[in-house]
Order: sequence, then structure tokens, then C-alpha cells
Amino acid sequence: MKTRRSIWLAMFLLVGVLLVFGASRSGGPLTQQDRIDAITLNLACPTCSGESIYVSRAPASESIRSEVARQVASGLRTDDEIVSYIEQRFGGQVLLVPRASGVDSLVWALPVAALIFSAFLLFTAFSKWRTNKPTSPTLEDEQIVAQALKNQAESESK
Amino acid sequence: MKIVSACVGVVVALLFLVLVVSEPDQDIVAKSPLLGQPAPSVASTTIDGEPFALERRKGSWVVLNFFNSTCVPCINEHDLLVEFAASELANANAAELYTIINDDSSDAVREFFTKNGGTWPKITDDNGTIAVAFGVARVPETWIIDPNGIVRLRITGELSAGLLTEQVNRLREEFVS
Amino acid sequence: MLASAGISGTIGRAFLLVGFIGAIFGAFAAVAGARRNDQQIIRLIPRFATLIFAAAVGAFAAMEYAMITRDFSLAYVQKVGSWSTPALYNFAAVWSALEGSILMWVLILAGYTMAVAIWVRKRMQDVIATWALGVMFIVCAFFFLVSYFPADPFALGPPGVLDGPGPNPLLQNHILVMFHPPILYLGYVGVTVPFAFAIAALITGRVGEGWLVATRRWSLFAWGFLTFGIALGSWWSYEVLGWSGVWAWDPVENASLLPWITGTAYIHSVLVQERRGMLRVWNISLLVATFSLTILGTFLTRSGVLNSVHAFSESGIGAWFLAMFAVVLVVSVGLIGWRGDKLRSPGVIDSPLSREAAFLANNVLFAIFAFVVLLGTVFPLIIEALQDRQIAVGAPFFNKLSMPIGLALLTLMAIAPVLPWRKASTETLRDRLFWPAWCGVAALVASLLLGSYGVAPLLTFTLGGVASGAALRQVVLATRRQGLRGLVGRANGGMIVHLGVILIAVSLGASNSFSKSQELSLVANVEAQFSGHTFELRDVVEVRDDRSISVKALVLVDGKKIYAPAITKYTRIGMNVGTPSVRTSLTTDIYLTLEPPVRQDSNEARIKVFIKPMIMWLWIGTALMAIGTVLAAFPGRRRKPTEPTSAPVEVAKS
Amino acid sequence: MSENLVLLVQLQEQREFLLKSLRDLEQEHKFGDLDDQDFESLRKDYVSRTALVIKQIESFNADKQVPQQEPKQKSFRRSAITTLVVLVFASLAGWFVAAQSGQRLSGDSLAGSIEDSTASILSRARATNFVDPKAAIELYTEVLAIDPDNIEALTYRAWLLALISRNAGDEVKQLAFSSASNDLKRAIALDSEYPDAHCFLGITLFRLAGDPQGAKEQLTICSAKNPPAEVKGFVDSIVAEVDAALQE
Repeated sequence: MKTRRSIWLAMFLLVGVLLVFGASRSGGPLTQQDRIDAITLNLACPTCSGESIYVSRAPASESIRSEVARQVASGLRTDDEIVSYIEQRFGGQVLLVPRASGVDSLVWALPVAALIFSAFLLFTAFSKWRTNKPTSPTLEDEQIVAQALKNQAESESK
Repeated sequence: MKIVSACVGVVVALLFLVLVVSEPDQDIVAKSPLLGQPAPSVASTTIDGEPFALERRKGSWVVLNFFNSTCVPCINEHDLLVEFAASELANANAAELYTIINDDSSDAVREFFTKNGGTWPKITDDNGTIAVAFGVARVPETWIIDPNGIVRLRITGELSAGLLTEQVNRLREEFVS
Repeated sequence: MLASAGISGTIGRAFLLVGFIGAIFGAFAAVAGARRNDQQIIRLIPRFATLIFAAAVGAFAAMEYAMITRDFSLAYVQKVGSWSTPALYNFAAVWSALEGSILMWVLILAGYTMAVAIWVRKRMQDVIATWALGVMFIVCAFFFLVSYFPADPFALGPPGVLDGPGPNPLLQNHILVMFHPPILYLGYVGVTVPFAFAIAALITGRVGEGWLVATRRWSLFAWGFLTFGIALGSWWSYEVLGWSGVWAWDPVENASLLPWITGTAYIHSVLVQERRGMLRVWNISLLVATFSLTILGTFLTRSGVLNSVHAFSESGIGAWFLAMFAVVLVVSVGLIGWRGDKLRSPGVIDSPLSREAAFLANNVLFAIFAFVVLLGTVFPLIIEALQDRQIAVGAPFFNKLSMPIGLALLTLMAIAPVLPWRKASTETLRDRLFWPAWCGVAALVASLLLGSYGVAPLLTFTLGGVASGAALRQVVLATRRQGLRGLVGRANGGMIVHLGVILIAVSLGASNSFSKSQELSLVANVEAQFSGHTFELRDVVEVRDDRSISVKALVLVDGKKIYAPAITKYTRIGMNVGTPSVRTSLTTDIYLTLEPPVRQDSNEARIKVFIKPMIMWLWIGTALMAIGTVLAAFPGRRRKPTEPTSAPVEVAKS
Repeated sequence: MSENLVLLVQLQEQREFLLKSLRDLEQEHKFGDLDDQDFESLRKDYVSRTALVIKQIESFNADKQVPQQEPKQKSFRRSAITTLVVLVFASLAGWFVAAQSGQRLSGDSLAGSIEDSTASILSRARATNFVDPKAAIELYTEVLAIDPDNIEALTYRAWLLALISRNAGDEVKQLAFSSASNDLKRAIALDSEYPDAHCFLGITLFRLAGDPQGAKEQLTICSAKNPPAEVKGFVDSIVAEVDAALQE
């Protein structure tokens, strides 16, 4: 048993090391196309419902995509500046990523809060169920239950 | 348990309320972050190859009409634009009308204007740069820019009769240069 | 031609009316019969079921007839019909817009009602069945009514129309349009059956475990079709929409995902109720949630409230579905409150390290997942109602929040299958998870050798490895004891479904994290390189037929085979549709799309290339899920659900 | 159904369930799902619970009395405080995630890059042109400090200079003219297509330098280049005078 335990320990160590190694590895430098894709994935097509510019083939999306490509190619603006350029022209409904501030941030905060709160509820439920335990049974209890089990088995076999 | 169900009940009721009140609204005079801001500096050429730079039109009232020859509301409102252009000719402080071609070929636009009239400049907009600069997602849209180069009005959708003249005159009085 | 014009409209409306009246009578008969326990009335119920099914078939056939004969007197045919649509797509055009899809809903719902009536005909003296049928009749009546009034497919259009635009171009260029909507609807509508039994159990007060076992296969059936329908939708998105993805989190997709999530939670937690007598309220709530989410989803996607910009409400259908949603919720919650005393569960959880505890955690995660999807979908409406401001919530939000939930679910999938009921010692766990854990290590090492990076995908692969190890362990143990019979039954079929889910998770992890894309401006006969592949434009050709003009770029990939991404302009609608061309293999897909603007006879074309790993495994995983679902529903010789997880199955007891 | 009967049914149901659980427990132990220690503690637990329920049922049958419910001893205040603490913690975590994941865009307005900031100063200058020419000149100078080749700033600063020095003494006028015409010529050199520069150069030549010949030349170019309405107004009012001067 001791060996099993040490094997498990070794396994966890190995996985940890490999994960750290994998996390520190990078996928090569970002190309312009990667930047364009990253930006357009976060922008909503203004004429469709819910699709991103990256997904949508609507004419307006094509225009915005080529504008993003133009600005990326010119190299004058950062990704955030390009996103905010588009946002200032088309309004807040083109931001697919809800904002971090104001009422909008609720859409991020509520699920997280709900998760933590439900985990807490689950935890209290567990502890409540466990504290319900009465003390160990007396001999009389054992006899009563044995009798009941026997009765039940008889009634079922009929 | 009861508290949780009460919470769920309240949330559902609120959701229901939101769904009941949610109704798409449609205004002809649309909002835009650009209103009251300097117009984006855009430059292109007309379909006849003349250069066009919006900045250089400061000093005039400018009306930009985003247009596509296959879009039905654009076709419907065309006569109103022709009328507007003619009526502006008489005005000393005449507004200049420009058509910005949206996702359409120059030939189709030329053909459309020969058939339906309209001699004002037609500006090409390759890749939709101008449309994006103004945040135009769907044609037709009409924009009014004052002589100081400030965006004053955005109209989405088809124009109604007299709307454009009325708005331009109102703005001219409001923002006397 | 004129003689038939309008005839199918009249006939169709007549059928709808008959269906509505039949459903109302059926509901009355069921309620009256169940209350008085009057067998004479109850015996009438199957006839009403047959009647409404016949009416629904009639109405649907009338619609098909109108569509096939191009009866342009009907507004609906004017909207989606066209002489130039090929027969197959014309057939499918019936469900390509709002009114027709409601009609299909009616047909499938009536079909389910009749199927349930046949299924219970030998047990009609059991009032639960009668009440359940009553609920189904009421739902049927609602849909017949919706189809008769606000979403009337047989309404007359303006006269003098001789041809129409045809269905949306996206619905007439891939054969999947024949299958995806009907299959999805089979799942969507199928949820009504377990819901009806839940309501019936609440009404009769017999909330014990009997009705659960009875409707188990119906739930599984609906869930399976919902899963398969969603998967087909993803495949369609990949093959048709040309953005190389399978899931865009748009409101329509979310509307189908929501009932799937709560349904999945239900088919897990129902096991706990069967085995440990717990979670009664919770299970009924899940069924209610699943059904009401189908209604809510229909409201959200069909009423136009979510197409924020330039939204158009086509009809008053939104109010109908909203009212139905409210009625369903109020009635169900009222019933649950009324029966609250009977819903108290006798069982408690003995240990937080047990199978039932894992199921509970699973349910919490699925509930949060559903909450995330619902919140994200309706959040723009909330902001609009509060602040009169338009915002969007899109894929990045859903991806970011669903990723940790997905990883947590994978972790549960890794541990839960080996957990015994009631209580597990760490010793047991350590022992049973030994080999699965090594599977995880192997998966991690393999993915690192193949060049993966980043914490999230590596965690996905590792957990996927452990989870598949755990699932395989169960399957191996079962088949070792029972031979091939170890593959059927709920627990074993479920493990096959798990394997499919793991494949999908791993494939999504790989394709989302390690895809590359590049736009290439190709010139004829000049090779371009990207990511180790060569692309050479051979020609740009134009293909015309009487509904569309299609420009194809012929691209030679790796000097081997020519692929032809295309852009098709549907002239009657004035809409461009890009058609991608994909080189599929087990390891990597090369996905080509043609980017506008395009000109024929040009020697240039802009091609966007996506290199996407492991997409194939998405479809293999889906197939595995489908197989697993069938195996789980298979009435094989199973262990009794109350047997211990490690108990052998008694062979040849008969 | 009376309250008591409901309770009895519940108790019976519990008894059946507990007995079934006990049998399941034996099975599970037999097949190795439970180890000895866990089995023993679970079994004890179930046995005492079952015994309690059976006793309750028996006493119920004996005297038709509602069996005593075990009093729930739960500190309401403590659980409320715990809930509150968890809620606060959950909201903080939510807020943290929102701050990490939400979209944050630079809050400034359209005046982001150099190009945009000059545009906003230019339009401010435009609006003050005739109200407060001196302030406008300062604004144009500000633009030129950022972008020395800004044609609009060059042109309009020169024009305003010429305008305000029209009624000044000859020396100032001369100075203003040379500065203005330099700027205008530079603007024309930078972009000969800009109508405003030609127009203003023409007017300046005529008004400040008294050169109808040169003025006419520039004004002709100006008219050909379709000047905006405002500028055209200035030009139209002076063309007749220039023509008259040329006639002399």
C-alpha cells in the first residue's frame, strides 16, 4: 500500500511538472491574422443577432473586418484601440465582451456569485445531513430492526 | 429551502417582467456617438475619378446618403433626394449632397442614376471604410454635417417626404455659422 | 391551378380547427375521466389522440401540397416558395420559417400524444397515465391554437403573386436542412412527455419513484434527439456557414442548448432519486425547467425581441408563448407547493465522497451552466429595460465562463463512474482510479509531444484521459462479467455516451486552441505556402442556374486534390452565401473559404485558410454519444438499479 | 387526509426506505463497494434511524398521538451571519472575475490618436472663427505645433490674420500679408487641390497687397475647384470688385 501511495505522489508531481512546462511553452509569435481574428471575435456583427464579425458574412461585417485588417496592417493602433474605434462608431451593441464596469459587469459577477453560493448551500446541506446522526444503536434497536427486516422479507416472498 | 425557492421565484418574476416590457424601438432620427463630434476624416474618389475629402467640405452643410442600388428603401427614397438636391440649388447656403456607395459596383450605381436622375457626386467606398467610420451597418442612412465639420444628425432607414429639407433648415437655423 | 389555389389553405385551416377541438375534447375527457375514474370516458381518450394526430398530419400534408404545387395564394408559400427551388429543398421549405416550424411542432407533438396514448392503452386504469395525457392534450391545444391564429401558415397572401423568393439561401444549399430541424424538434417536443408525467404525478400525489421509471425511456429518447439535433446543427454550421466553427452561441443555438443542459442534469439526478429516494422536488423542478425553457426559447427566438438592431416582430406570437411560459411556471410551482408534504425525501446523503454526492455536484454545475447561458442570452434585454441602452453578450463571454464549468464537469466524469453509492473510502478511490489516472498522464504526455501548450487545453486532455480511463474501466468490467451484454443498459450505455462527450471535449479543446488561419491572396498557378501546406489557384469559374450565380475558386491543395470554395449569390433574395470546401482527415481539417469581392474569369482570388486539428473527432464523439444513448435505452438484461455498482449481473435467471 | 395520517404515511415510507437501504448496504459490502469500517458505521447509523422510526410508528399506533418531532436546535443568528459572509465573499469574487474578464476600453472620446486630436481642435477653431478670431488663431497655432503641415490650419490661420489686420496700419498690414501669403502658398504647395487656400490667397492679394492681377488668377483657380459654400460667399462678393480693378 505504501508503494501505491508513493506512486500516486509521483504521478501528481509528474503531472504538475508537465503542466507547468506546457503552460510556459508558447505557440509562436502572433501574426497579423491572429490579431485580426482576435479582434473580430470580440466584435458583434451590427446587423445580425449574436454573431461575431469573425463569424458573420454580412456586408457590414465584411466592411468592419476589412477596416480592422487595415488598421492592424497600419500598425498605429493597439487591439484595444481598434475595438474602441469600432465601438465609438457603432455603439455599445457591437461589443461581444460585456464591460467590466457598471451594471454590465453583473453578467460576469452573478454566475460566479451563484456558483460560490450554491457550493455553500451544498456544503451546509452535507453538514446538516451528517449532524442528523443519532448515536450508536442499542441492542433493542438491533432486534427491532432485525425483526422488521424479517417481516419485510416474508411479505415480499408471498 | 424556502428562501431559495423564494429567490428563484423573484428572479423568474423579474425575468418575466423584463420580457414583457422588452419591445424593439425604432426611431427615424437615430443615436450615434458621433453626434456633436467632428466628422471622421474620410477621403475617396467619386465614380468619375474626382477626389473627395470630407474635411475639405468644411464651410458647407454636407448631406451624406449611404446607398446601394439593390436596396429597396434606397430606391424608394431616391426621388426625395432628387427633389431635395433641386430645392437646395436655390439656397445661398446650399447643402451639398453626396451619395456614398455601399457594397455595390460603380457600374450599377451609374446605371441607376442615369435612369432615375441625380447629378450629385457619387463617392466610392471600397471595403466600406467610410461606412465603418460612420458606423453605418445597413443602408440607407443619411447624415448631416455642419459647416464646422461637426456631425449633427443621423437618419436611419428610408426618408419620409420633406424630412430632409425640414431637418437641414432646422439645423441651419440652430447652428448659424 | 386556380382550382387548387386556396383549397389547400381551407383544408389546412379546417384540419387545424379539428385538431384544436379534438385536443380540447381530449383534455376534457382526460380530466373528467381521471377525476371520476370513469373507464367509459377514459376509453375515449386514445380516439381523441388518433383524431388530433390525423388532423396534424392532414394540416402538414396540406401545407406540403401547397408548397409542392406552388400555391402562391398562401402568404407562407409567397414567403418561402419559389418555382426555382429544387424539389428536395422545396419540401424542406415548409419548416424554413416561423409558421411552418410551428406547424411541424404541432405535428410532432400530436405524434407524441398518440404514441403515449398507445403506450399506456393497457394501463389506462392508472390515473397517472390519464392525467399525463390530459396535460399533453392541453399543450396540443395551445399549439393548435397558435398555429390557427397568430402563426397561421394557411393565411392568404395578396393576390396576383406568381413566384416567390424561395427559402433563405442558407436553407437551400445543404441536404442537412432535411434532417436537422425535424430531429431537433423531436427532442425539443419530446420533453413534453416526461413533463406531462411529472405534472400528472404531482396532481395525483403519487410522487414516489414509479412514474420516473415509467418515463425513463421517453426522457432518454427526447434527450438523445436533442443531443443529436444540436450536433447536426453544429455540423451544418461547420459545413455551410463558412466561418470554420461549430458553435457561435447565438440566441437560437442557446435556446436549444438550455433544455439540453437541464435535461442532462435530470437524466443524472433521476438516478439518485431512484436509488436513494432523494431530490424529488429537484427532479420535478428540472423537468418543469426543461419544458418551460423550450417555451421560453421559442419565445426568445421567434418573437423578435432578441434581434436587437432593426428588430421586427412578425406576428403577435411572442405574447402567446410568454403567456404559456407564465402558465406553465405558475401551475407547476403551485402544484409543487401544494404537494410539498409528499415531496419530502426519505433519504439523506451519507458521505460527501459518494456517487450521489458526485451527482449533486454535477447538478449544481449544470444548473450554473444553464444560468450562465440564460443570463447571457437575456442580459441585453435586461440592460435595455433598465437603461434603454443596447449591448451585446456573445461568444467570448460564454466561452470564458463555460470553460471552467466544462473542466469541472470533466473532473466529475473522471471520478464519479468509479464511486460507489453511499460512501467511498479514499482507499477504494485510490485503487479504482489507478489505471484511469495513468491514462490521463499518458494523454498529457502525448499531447505535449504533439506540441500542445497552454493550461486549459492541457488540463482538458489530461482530465479527458482520466475520464475515458474511468469510463473504459466500467465498460471493461461490465463486458468481462457479461460479455457483449455489458454494453447495454443505462449504466453501461451511459459510459459509452461519456466516451463520446470526452472525445467532443478534447476535440473542441484542440480545435479552439490550436487552429491557425490566414487569408491568402492567390494568383493563378502560383503556389502559396501556409503552415506546411501549399495552395495553388487553378481557376475561377462561374456556375449559373435559375436561382443562383455561383463563383468557385479551384484551389489545388498540397499538389494533390482540387478543392472548390465558392460564393453563391441567390439572385431572388439578393443574398450572398459562402460555401466552404474542406479537406477532412482524422488529424487535421483544411478549411477553405472564398472571400469577397470575387470576379469570374479573374486570375486572382482571396482565400481564407483555416487549419483545424481534430475536428473529425467531434463527429466521431457525436456518433459515439448516439450509439451510447441507443444502448442505454436498450431493454437488455440489466442490473437492477438498486444493485451495488460492483455487483455482477445475474445471468440467465429466466 | 388529516395531519396525523400524513405523518403516519411519511413514517411508513421512511421505514420502507430505510429497510431497503439496510439490505442494499449488506449487498454493497458483500461486493466490495464499502470497506468494513465504513460499512459498520453506516449500518449502525441506519439501524438506529430505522429503530427510531419503527418506535415512532408503534407509539403512534398505540395512542394515536403525533410522535414528538425532534426539536431543531439551530441558531438562526449564526446561520444568518454565515450566509451573509458567504454572500459578501461571493459578490467580491464575482466582482473580481468581472474586473478580470470584462471589456475595458480606454475611456477617452474620439480624440485618440494625433489625427483625431487635431480634428477636434480644428473643429473648435472653426466654431470660433468669426466670434473670436484671436482665440481661433491660437487654436490653429496649436494644431500646427502638433502637425506643421496641416493645410486647413495653415490656410485658416492666414485668412484670420489677414481679416483682423485689414483695418490696421500699413506696416502691420504689410507684415500680416507677408506672413499670411507665405502660409497660404505653403498650403498650396502642400496640396494644390485645396480650393480654400487659393480663394483666400486671391482675396488677400487683392485686399492687403492690392494686386488684382494675382488675385484674379487665384480666384479663377478657386472657383474651378468647387469651394465650399461659405468660402464661395466671400469670393462671390469680391469678384466684381477685382474685375472692376482689372478694368482700370
